Amino acid sequence: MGLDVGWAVRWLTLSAQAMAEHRVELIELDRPIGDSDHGENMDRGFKAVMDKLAETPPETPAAALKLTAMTLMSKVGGAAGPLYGTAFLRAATALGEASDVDAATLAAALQAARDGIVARGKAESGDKTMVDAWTPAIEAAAAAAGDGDGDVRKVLLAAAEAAEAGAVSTDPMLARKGRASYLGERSIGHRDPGAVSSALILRAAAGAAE
Amino acid sequence: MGLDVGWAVRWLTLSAQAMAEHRVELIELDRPIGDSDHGENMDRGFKAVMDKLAETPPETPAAALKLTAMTLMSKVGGAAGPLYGTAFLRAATALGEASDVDAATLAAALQAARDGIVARGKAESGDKTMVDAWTPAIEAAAAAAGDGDGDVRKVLLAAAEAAEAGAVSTDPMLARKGRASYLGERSIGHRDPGAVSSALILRAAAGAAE
Amino acid sequence: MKKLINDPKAVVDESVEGFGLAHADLVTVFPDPKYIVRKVAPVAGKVGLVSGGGSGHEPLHGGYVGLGMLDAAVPGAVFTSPTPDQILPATLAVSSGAGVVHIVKNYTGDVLNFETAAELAQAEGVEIRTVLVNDDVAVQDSLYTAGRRGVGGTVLVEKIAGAAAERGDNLDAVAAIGDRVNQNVRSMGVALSACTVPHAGVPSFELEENEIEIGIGIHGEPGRHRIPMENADGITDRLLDPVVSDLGLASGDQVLLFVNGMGGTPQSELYIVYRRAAQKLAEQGVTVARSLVGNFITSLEMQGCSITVLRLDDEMTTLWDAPVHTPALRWGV
Amino acid sequence: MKKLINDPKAVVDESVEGFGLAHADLVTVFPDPKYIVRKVAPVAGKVGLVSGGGSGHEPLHGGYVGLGMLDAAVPGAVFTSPTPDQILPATLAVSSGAGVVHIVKNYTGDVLNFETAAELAQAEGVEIRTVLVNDDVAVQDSLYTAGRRGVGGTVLVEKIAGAAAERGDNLDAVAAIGDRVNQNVRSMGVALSACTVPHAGVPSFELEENEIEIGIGIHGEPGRHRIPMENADGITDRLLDPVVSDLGLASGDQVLLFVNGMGGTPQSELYIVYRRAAQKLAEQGVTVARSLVGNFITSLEMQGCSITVLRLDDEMTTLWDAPVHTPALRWGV
Ligand SMILES: Nc1ncnc2c1ncn2[C@@H]1O[C@H](COP(=O)(O)OP(=O)(O)O)[C@@H](O)[C@H]1O
Ligand SMILES: Nc1ncnc2c1ncn2[C@@H]1O[C@H](COP(=O)(O)OP(=O)(O)O)[C@@H](O)[C@H]1O
Ligand SMILES: [Mg+2]
Ligand SMILES: [Mg+2]
Ligand SMILES: [Mg+2]
Ligand SMILES: [Mg+2]
Repeated sequence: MGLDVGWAVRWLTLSAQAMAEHRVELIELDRPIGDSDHGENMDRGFKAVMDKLAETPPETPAAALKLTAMTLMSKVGGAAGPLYGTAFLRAATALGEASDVDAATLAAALQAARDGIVARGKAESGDKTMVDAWTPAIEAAAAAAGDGDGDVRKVLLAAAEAAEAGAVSTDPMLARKGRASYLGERSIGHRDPGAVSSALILRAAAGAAE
Repeated sequence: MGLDVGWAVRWLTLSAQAMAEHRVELIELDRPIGDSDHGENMDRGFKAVMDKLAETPPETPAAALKLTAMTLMSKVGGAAGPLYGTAFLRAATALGEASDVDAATLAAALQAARDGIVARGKAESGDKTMVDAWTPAIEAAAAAAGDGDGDVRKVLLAAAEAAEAGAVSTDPMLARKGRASYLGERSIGHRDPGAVSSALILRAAAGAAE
Repeated sequence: MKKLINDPKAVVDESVEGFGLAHADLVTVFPDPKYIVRKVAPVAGKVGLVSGGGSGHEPLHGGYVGLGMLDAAVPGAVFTSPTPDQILPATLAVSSGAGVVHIVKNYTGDVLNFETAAELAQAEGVEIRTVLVNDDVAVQDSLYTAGRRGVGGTVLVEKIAGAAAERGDNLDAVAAIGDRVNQNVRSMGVALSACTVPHAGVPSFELEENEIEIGIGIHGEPGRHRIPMENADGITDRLLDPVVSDLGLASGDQVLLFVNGMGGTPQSELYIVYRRAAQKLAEQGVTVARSLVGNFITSLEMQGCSITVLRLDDEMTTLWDAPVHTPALRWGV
Repeated sequence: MKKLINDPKAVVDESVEGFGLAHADLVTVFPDPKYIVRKVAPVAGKVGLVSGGGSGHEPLHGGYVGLGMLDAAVPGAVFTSPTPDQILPATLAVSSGAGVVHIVKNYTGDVLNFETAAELAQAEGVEIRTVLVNDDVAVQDSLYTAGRRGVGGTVLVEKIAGAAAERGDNLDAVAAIGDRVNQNVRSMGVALSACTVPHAGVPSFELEENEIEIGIGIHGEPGRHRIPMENADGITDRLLDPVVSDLGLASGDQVLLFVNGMGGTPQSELYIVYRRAAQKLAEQGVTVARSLVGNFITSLEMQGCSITVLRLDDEMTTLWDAPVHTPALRWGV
C-alpha cells in the first residue's frame, strides 16, 4: 500500500498545524542565533499553502508538493523560503505522475528534497542547518525502504525519528551557514531552528500515513 | 554693623556650595513637574559666578551682585537664568555705591530683587513659582528691618526662614506659570524647584552674615 | 542610562562640534558663546532669521541653518533655553541692516532670554521682530498657564519664514508670514517612553509597559494625561482630532500634514500613523497637499510622535516649495 | 512591547501604504505582491536598479526609490528577505530593455530569493546583473560563514550605482561601479539596546544596563562580542579601527564618512561619534571629503550606530554628488 494524494494533503495540513503550534518555539530558537522570524515565516507560509490547497485541490501527490513549493517560495521569504521551496519542488519532480507512491519512490523523493536544499544552500553536514536534520533522515529512510517489506509508514517514521535526532545534534555545533554563522563560537549550545522545523515537517509526513 | 563686600562674596560662595550640594535634589524636583534641568542650570551658573569673582574681585556689594547678575544671565539659561539675573541686577541697583549695607537698604534690595522677578516673569503669589518664596521673604525682611535694632542678620534670617516656608507652601499649589503649568492638576503635590533654590540662596545670605 | 556620549557636561559642545565638522560646507560653528551661523552671513540686504532653544531636539534648530531657512541657530544646554550672550552675537552675525527675526518657541525660558537679547540687539541698532510659536493644543486653559508650547509647528514657521526672507521680503513681511503660519498650525504629541536628560541620568518620567502619555511636550515633561496603551489608529485619532477641531478645519481646506518622530520611533511606525491621519483627513474632505514624515523636532531618544497640521494658502505653499539647503532639510537646490 | 502599530501582522502593509500616501509624487506602491516603483518607470533606455530586503531598516530601501537612485524596492516581512514573486514583477516593472541590476545585501535569504527572481527574469528576457554588498567587517573568518553581511555600504552602493544608471551607463558599467563601491567600503556597528520584532514581541537579545554589543548586524541579531559600556570616543575607536585597517586606508586617501543611527539613537549622539571619527581620520592623514550622518539603515528602534567608510575616487565622488530625488535622500534637484 502506497501513499496517495490524500496522504499528501494530510501531510501538508499536519505540517501547517505543527508550524502554528510551534510558531513561538521556532521564533524563540531563532532569537539567540538568528533574527526571530523563523516561526513567523513558516507559519505564514504553511497557512498560505492551506489556502492554495483549498483553492485548487491537487490531483496527485506531486501536484500537492509542487503547489506547496511554489507557495512557500513566494510566501516564506528569508533563507527558509527558497530552501523548502526547492526541497518540495525536487520531491515533486521525483514523484512524477504517480498517484500512489511506493517506499522506494518515497525514499528517492526525500533524497531529492535534501539534495535540493544542499544545491541551493551549499551547506554541508555539521554546518548547523536544516541539512543536519535532512541528511540522517534520508539515510534512515533509504535503509527502511531497503528492508524489503515496502512499508511506507516505516520509511516515514524512520525519517522523522532521524530528523529529530539530527535537530538535537545541532546543539553543540558551531554554525557555518546562515545567520547563526555570524556568531561564531557563540552559536554553540543553541539548536538550529531550521533543523527543528524540518523534523516537524517529517514527523507530520509520518503522522499523515497513520 | 552692616554688610560689606566680604559678606557679598561669602553669600555667593555659600550659594554656589548650596547649588552644588543640592544639584541632584533640584533636578529631582524639576523632574515630575518640569524638565529635569534646574539643579544643573543653577550649579553651572554659580560655578561660573565663582570663576568671575576670582577673575575680577568686586569692590562693593553692588559690584558683586551685578557681576552675579550678568553671569547668571549668560550661563544659566532656561527660565531661572533671566529671573535670577534680573533679581540680582535690581538688588545691585538698589544697593548703589554703599560699601556697607544697613538693614533698611538690605530690605529694600531684597524687595527690588523680588519685584524684578515679578516684572520679568509676571507670576503672582500662588502661581507655584519662586515668587512664592520671595514674597514672604521680603515681607519678613521688611518687618525685621522695621523692628528698629538694625540687625542685618535678623533681617536675613527672617527672609531665609520665610522663603523656606514659602517653598514648602508651593506643594499644594496648582502651577500657573512656567513649565509646571502645562500639567494643570497634576502639578499639585510637588514642590516648586525655583522656590527651593530661592530659599537656598536666601539661607546662604544669612549664613554669610554669621 | 546608556548613551553615545563622553561626559554629560560635554554633550552639547561635542555634538555641535561634530555637527560643524560634518556640515562645514553649510555652517560655521562658534564654540563659546555657542551659536551656529550660515556659511555666508550676513546675506546682503536680507532679513536675518535666528532661532534657538534647548538642545536635545535635533535636527532643530542647527539642522535648519542654511539657504532658505535660518541664518543662525542658538543651542542651549539640553532642554534649557540659550542665554542672551549667545543669542546676541548670533543676531549681530546675521544682521545685514535689514533687521532680524527671532523665532521663539513659547516657553518662559526661551521667551525671557530672547527678550533680553532682543533688547540688547536693538540697543546696538538692529531692528528685531519676534515670532512666537505656540502650536501645541495639548496645553489647555492657556490663559491660566505659561500658554501653549511651541512644538512641531516651529519647523514649518522656520521653513516658510525662511523662504520669505530668502526671496527678499522685508522685516515686517517676514515676521507677518511667520505669524500667519503660527496662526494656522496646530500640533499634539504622544510618548510611548520617556527620555533621559544626560545630566539627570534617569528618565524624565516613568511609564508602565502598558501606559502612554498623551499631550507630551518636547522636553521630556509629562503630558496631558496618561492612558493605557492603544493601537496606532486609536492614538492617531487622539492626536489628530483636537488638532483638526482647534484649527477649525473644513472640507475643501488644503493642509500640510507633518508626522514627527520624537527620536526613538522607527520610521515605519511614523508611516502607520501618517496613513491613518491622511485617511481621516481625506474622509473629512481635507486635501493633504504637502507632507513631511520623520524626526524633525525630537526629545532625545523618546519613543512617540507628534502630528502637526498646517492650513495652507497659496503663498505658504509656494514658500514651502521654495528651495532650501540645510543639513536636515533640502530640496530645489 | 510598545509600538505605534495596529497589528503585528499588518505592520509592513500599513507602513508601506502610508509611505505611498506620503510620497505619491515620487513612488507607486503595489500592495500584493508588495513592491515600490519609481513614479515614472521604466525610464526609457535606462538600466533599472532594484534592491530589497527585510523590512525594519527604513528608510532602506523604499526611501531610496526615485531619480538617481533605485527604480524599485522590494520590502519583505520584518527582517525577512522578500520573495521571488515580489522581486520578479518589480524587476519587470523597471526593465526598459537595457537590463536590470539587483543590489543584494549578502544574507542567505536575500541571496537565494534574488537568485531565483533573477533566473525567472532572465527566462522572461531581462538581463540581470547582481551586485552583492558585503561590507560588514564584524563578521570574521568569512570563508567559514555565510560571508560578510551587507550593512551601511548598501546605501552608498545604491546612491552611486543609481547615479551611474541615471547618467546612462550600460548594464555592465552600472554593475561594475556598484562592485567598485562595495570593494571600497567597510562598516561596523554597535548596539546599546536590542530591538523588538513586532511578531516576536520580545527583544531580540538582552543587554544589561552596563553592556553593549559590538559588531551588531542590522537584524537585531547579536554581534561579535559583548563588552562593558564605554564612552563615545572609546566605542567610536572600536568601530573605526577595524574599518580603517580592513580597508587599508593610507594617508592621502579621500573618504566618505557615514555615521548611521540604528533607529533609536538621538542625532546629537551620532554627531559626537562623527566628531571622534573625523578627528581620528584627520590624524591619519585621511581627508573626509563627503559625509553622511543620520538614520539611513536601521534596526527598528535599536539604540546604537554604525560607522561606514568609503574610499572615494573622482568618479565615485562625482556620482555621489549627482542629483538624487527620493523620499529619504535628496539633493541637486
Ligand atoms: N545555507 C543554508 N543551507 C541550509 N540551510 C540553511 C542555510 N542558511 C540557513 N539555513 C536554514 O534556515 C534557517 C533560518 O531560516 P529563517 O529564519 O526563516 O531565515 P533567515 O535566516 O533568513 O531569517 C536556519 O535555521 C537554517 O536551518
Ligand atoms: N513666570 C515665572 N515667574 C517666576 N518664576 C518662574 C516663572 N516661570 C518659571 N519660574 C521658576 O523657574 C523655575 C524653573 O527653572 P528652570 O528649570 O531652570 O527653567 P526651565 O523651566 O526653563 O527649565 C520654576 O521652578 C519656577 O520657580
Ligand atoms: Mg530567521
Ligand atoms: Mg527646568
Ligand atoms: Mg529647561
Ligand atoms: Mg530573517
